[in-house]
Amino acid sequence: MKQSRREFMKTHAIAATAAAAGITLPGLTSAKANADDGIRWDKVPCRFCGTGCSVLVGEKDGKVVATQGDPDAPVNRGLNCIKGYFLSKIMYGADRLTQPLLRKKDGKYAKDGDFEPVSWDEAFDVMAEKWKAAIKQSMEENKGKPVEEITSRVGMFGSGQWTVFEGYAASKLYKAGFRSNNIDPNARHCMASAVGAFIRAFGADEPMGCYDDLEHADAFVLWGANMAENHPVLWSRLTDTRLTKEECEVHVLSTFEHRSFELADHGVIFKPQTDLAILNYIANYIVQNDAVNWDFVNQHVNFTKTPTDIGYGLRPEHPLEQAAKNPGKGKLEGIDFEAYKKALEPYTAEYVSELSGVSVESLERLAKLYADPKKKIVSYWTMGFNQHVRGVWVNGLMYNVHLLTGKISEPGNGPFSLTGQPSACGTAREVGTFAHRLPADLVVKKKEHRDFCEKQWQLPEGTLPGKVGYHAVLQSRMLKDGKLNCYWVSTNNNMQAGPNINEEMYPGWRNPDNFIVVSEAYPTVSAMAADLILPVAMWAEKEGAFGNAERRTQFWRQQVKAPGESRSDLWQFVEFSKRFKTEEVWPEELLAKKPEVRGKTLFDVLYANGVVNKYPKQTVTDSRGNEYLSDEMDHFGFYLQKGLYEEYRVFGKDGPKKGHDLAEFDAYHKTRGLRWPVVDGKETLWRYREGYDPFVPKGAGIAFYGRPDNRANIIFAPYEPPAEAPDEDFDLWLTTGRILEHWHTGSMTLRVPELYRSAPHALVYMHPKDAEKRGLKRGDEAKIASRRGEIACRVETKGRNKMPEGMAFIPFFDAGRLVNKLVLDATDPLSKETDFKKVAVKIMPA
Amino acid sequence: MDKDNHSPPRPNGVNRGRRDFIVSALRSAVGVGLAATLLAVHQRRADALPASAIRPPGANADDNIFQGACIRCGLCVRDCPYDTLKLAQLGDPVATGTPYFEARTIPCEMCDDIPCLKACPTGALDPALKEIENARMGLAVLIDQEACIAFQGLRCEVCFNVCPVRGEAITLDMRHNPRSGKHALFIPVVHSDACTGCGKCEQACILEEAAIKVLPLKLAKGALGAHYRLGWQQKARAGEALVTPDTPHQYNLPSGASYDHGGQGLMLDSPGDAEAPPFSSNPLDTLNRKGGI
Amino acid sequence: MSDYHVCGMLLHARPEKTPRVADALGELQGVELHANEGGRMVVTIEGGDYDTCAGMMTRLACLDGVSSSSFIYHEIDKESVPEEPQP
Amino acid sequence: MKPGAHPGAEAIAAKGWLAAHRYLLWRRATQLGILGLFLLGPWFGWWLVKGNIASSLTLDALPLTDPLLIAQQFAAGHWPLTTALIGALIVLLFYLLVGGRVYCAWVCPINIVTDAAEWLRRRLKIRGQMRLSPHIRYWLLGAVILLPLATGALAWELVNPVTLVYRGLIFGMGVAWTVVIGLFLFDLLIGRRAWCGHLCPMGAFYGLLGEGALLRISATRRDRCDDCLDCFAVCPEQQVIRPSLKDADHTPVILAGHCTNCGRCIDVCARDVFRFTTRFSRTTFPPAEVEKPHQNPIHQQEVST
Repeated sequence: MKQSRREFMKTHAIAATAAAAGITLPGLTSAKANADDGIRWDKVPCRFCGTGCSVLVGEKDGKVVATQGDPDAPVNRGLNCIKGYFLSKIMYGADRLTQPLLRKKDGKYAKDGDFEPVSWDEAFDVMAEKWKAAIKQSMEENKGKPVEEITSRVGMFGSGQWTVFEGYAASKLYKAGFRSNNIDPNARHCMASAVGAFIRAFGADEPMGCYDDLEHADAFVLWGANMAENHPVLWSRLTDTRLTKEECEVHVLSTFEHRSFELADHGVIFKPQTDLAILNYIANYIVQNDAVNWDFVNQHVNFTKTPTDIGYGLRPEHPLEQAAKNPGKGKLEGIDFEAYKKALEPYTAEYVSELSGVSVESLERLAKLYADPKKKIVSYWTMGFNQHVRGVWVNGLMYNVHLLTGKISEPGNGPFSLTGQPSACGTAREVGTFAHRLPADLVVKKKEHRDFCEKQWQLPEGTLPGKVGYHAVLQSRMLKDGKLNCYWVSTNNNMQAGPNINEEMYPGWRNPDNFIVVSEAYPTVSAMAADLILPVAMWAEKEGAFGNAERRTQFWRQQVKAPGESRSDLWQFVEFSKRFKTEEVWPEELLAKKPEVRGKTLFDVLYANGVVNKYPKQTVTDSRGNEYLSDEMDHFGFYLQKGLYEEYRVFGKDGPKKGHDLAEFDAYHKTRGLRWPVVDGKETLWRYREGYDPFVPKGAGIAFYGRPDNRANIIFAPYEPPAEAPDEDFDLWLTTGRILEHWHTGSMTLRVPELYRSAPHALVYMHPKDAEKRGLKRGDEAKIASRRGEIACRVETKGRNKMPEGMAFIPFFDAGRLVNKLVLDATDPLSKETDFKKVAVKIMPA
Repeated sequence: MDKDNHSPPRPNGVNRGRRDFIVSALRSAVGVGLAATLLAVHQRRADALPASAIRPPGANADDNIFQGACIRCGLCVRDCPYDTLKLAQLGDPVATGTPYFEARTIPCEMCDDIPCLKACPTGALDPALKEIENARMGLAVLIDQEACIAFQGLRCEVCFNVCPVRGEAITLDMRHNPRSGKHALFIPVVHSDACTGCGKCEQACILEEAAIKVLPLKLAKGALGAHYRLGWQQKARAGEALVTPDTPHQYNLPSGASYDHGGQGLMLDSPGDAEAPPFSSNPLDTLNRKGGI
Repeated sequence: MSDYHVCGMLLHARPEKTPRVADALGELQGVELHANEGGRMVVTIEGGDYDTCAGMMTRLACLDGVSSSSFIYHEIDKESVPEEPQP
Repeated sequence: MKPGAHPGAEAIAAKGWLAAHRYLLWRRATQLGILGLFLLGPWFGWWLVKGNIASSLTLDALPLTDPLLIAQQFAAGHWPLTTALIGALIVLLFYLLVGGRVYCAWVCPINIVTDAAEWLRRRLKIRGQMRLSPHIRYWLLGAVILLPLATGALAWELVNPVTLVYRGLIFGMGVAWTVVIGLFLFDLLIGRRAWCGHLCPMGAFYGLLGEGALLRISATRRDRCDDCLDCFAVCPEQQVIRPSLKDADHTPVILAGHCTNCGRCIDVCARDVFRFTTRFSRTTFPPAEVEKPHQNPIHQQEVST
């Protein structure tokens, strides 16, 4: 190929000069050898967790033949975990979908028909027909309603594994195109509580620290985060600091003992839900022992409290919801320090110890650690805090502890909300693909935000609906009730990963008057429950961008072509928009405001709007002259990804919420990612801290500029019981989660033979005594039942997770053992994030 | 001898005298002797169990003794719930008919009640073995440290995760990763005092060729000469020094230097005693402090 | 369509000055330092045509700290090649 | 036996095909029945019987073990568990009762192979006869018992065709088929009844066991023998027939341990000379009057002496 010949020329030049200088260049020969085997290497962020390791993907003859850890990537420096090791195999599962499949009976679409391959045109025809009918009905229902009231019958369930471009294009298609806010990402199941707490405390989403905290902290405290298995490379860095730094301590708190306890100097097992009480105790200890960092608190903090008894986000007619005094209320109310101190008083060591089952010594040791001003502490948490019926509260209580002691936004000192998915931050949160958000921390409820967005997107005033759309769990309910009729699921497997499959989700999807479309690469449980399956391009088969947990946005180029007729999700959204004329989706009064859009398609209005199609066709190359594919550019005739990104970037730079600046498109192809806000090409490591954050004025020291008064909120919240707890007939706690060997629902990792062999099936991890009491022993087949369903899997009493008596754990990667049939769809009423960690079950021999 | 066969006249009329009897007896004896020695040689070869074949739990470590005790009935194969065990067929490198398993294909699942051992009628699988954790079918050895990706710093630990005796038979030795400078290595380390040789790690190893393999004990284990003991282990086991410890040492030291006999040795800038936290551990002192907040 | 020129240069600098020279090389467009042993530095220059290479050679020669520079290797790739974006 | 006719042809004519094959069919039924019992588990999942003829467990209660193997174990210095000992005792008593070599005729799978070889040998009229002494099996039995002393292991079980084939049928044959074909050809070409009659140590062992067996075949109506020699033709241990059939002052009961009680002589004897009885039976039927005419002159003269 042309570029490798150039490579030879250059190596010849080096070799000749080195020979003349009498220098031997060992590196030279290997570089030459490298070029010889004809593999083209390019950097791509890993497809899996939120850590965001960078890998080099080796392409040869149109196929990804190998990968390697990117030695120059600061996050992982050439390392990967076991899933990353197999990235080259995930696109080549035997049963890869390569053609659109529609349920049909004698040639026509039928809800109960069997899947038959169809062309893309036929697929989009059927979809367009269904979407137009639903939108027509919505427009009639919205007649005369103000823009803050309008609803829609079309919806989409997106993903924190979308690329930035896909999230942005989908958000535009729905919010602007279909005027529907019923688009929500599966990041609702993973980060919504964290988002809620960030906005309430700091007025801006995303953590203020970064991964460098791992190398600077004196102590690490893990709350409901099994980093050893779910953020493997970060755990490797944390372990290294613990091994090489004097008096570095690791504290791990969880409802069961998992692999992160191996490194814990102080392991704490507490009863589910009592993390609220423990955090209040620590705050109480800090306040009682005058360890409050007064000059920090006086300058940078307000004290507030949140309404209590707010229910569990269930259906309004549910008894728990009826019993709640302020269901879903979250309006903060300012209080003074004394009121805050008084509210904390009940949380004494004895009370919390009795409630949580944690010894007083353990509680005191933890509180002393946080209170010690000399100890730099980083607190890490993931789903233990977020998937929690009081997730926003518990995230807030964590911030209270760090704000009281001023331990925030400093190297090695501060709270760090870990993200589960590779681009929950980069796509779902920053691009705002939530039912209540717009890009760069804007929200649909605020007119000022909608106006800015409409100006950016060149839309008539009043296009964007002001009413918050259906969130994940509400989407399932609305499908079941028939209020949501067209549903497009992309880049997630919610039928296996979402809660309460039997009572809410499955009936919703199979409701005859709904039309379910799933964009999927493999025949997953969600694909099986759909009406139309669209084959997708995976990971390195499309150009993309992810944003990891430390605000690092990483871009990658398309390495190989997708198999058969698979297309990227981005191509599907933009191509589908061509099927809609503005008259079919926008009411007359909207068209009147901007007559020139009449007769145009949504494609013209949303994507060929002069900004998104600004960048003409070009060859995508790297610094070594290698050339790359770009299927979307070939198809649409302009550099779609660059156009979308550059339009989106303006929100961060000039939007109402400052501090979200991103670098220009090409910068990300030349770096292993940049941590925003990126101002004049410089990354920000610690936000809100003078010197590190360009938006903090000189002399301020710290400024939480997300809040109008630059002050963060300490928010008091009490302990409240979980939605469901064990009783006589369902006498065990069940919690769910992930293991190291598999990603989420295993649709990719289970198709790698070696990973399948290392962990083929989900097991129920339980205490040997609990097993014995129920006539079970290790290896027996057990039946696990909750009020909503039952599954069967083998018992494991000596496994990686040592469960306390009274609690069991089942991972959710096994399509044959859908543990989410058991899970109640109770959510945090503020963030609407499901609590997957607290289910009451009974276990008996199968 | 067949007593009532006093050489009646044979159909072909030959009259066998005593001489003939001795000659034919001798010929039989020589023939059988030759066959027996051949068989003994064959048995010698069969005693050398190939490394990849592992005996069921309770089998004697010396395969020759096991082959004397096992009557090749297959009852253990029948009672194994996981189809792990199989009987060696003629031509297999294992003594014909004796039960064995190959870890890489189907390992032993370490059943708590050891059904295969209970089924053995002759006690070839020693009934004295009560706890499956005490079985010593073999010893897992992480042979190829170059191929094993955990040694390169990747987070694998699949062998650690699947081990039924994890934390004792196999632990993770966490070390600084000098190449990356800020990551740790999670090195799987097998401990022969707990590893039962069940082979689940070998089966689960994600490499094309398993880097960790179960080997027969005599292949895998070295032996420390009885004449030498590891001092620190003996002290730990005894709980106190075997020989009375020194009286505290005194040193001439310049100001600011101190000497830790058992630990760091010379410490030049001897740190003051760790600063106490700025508050007393008794909350009342703080609360009743004069001058308010 | 521009051609592709690659030239190999050997620079000599005093050992204690080599870091400063290396930094200076880093700033220049299309110049790469490949080896540095005892003040002898192997440098390549990539450019689109003669005069950019020649211009760069003279600049290297008169870099502060460079005592002598010698021009070792030059190859041109005439074939029409799409515009190579500047690194 | 009339030239060209097959042994038993007269019997078939006299008493019908079925009666002329009664014990043969019973034997095959038993052999295949026992094998079938073992195969119920692996093929249909009905675990009535587990293991194989070396040692088995029936209905999780009744252990049966091959005593020769237990003997080898003692020699190997291994003291088996009581389960194996009880099993061996049961088998021992059984064969002491019904005759040791009943194992060869009614249980052992190789018997089917060697019978087939013998049958084909007769059909093809192969005469080759290697000079094999029938006593080799006793030497071999001695070796089989003593080898474990020398090698410490059940060396004979490495190659023992009986257990090898049986285990193969149940647990997987592998290359064991070669042994079956080898034995078949050995018996067909090398000599008549070469393996079972001369070499098989298990035969020797069960033969010794059968010396005092209760169940015996007796030539009770030897008076009616018309010297057709069919019984000689089919009998695997020909030497046992002559004394009981022809030697007047020898009891009609075949007491030789080598007799496998296979009952083939009963089948093929058109004159119904032989019958199963016990070793103590002295009954001889009075000549002539009971019998129908069809007198044979030689026979007539013989009986009267």
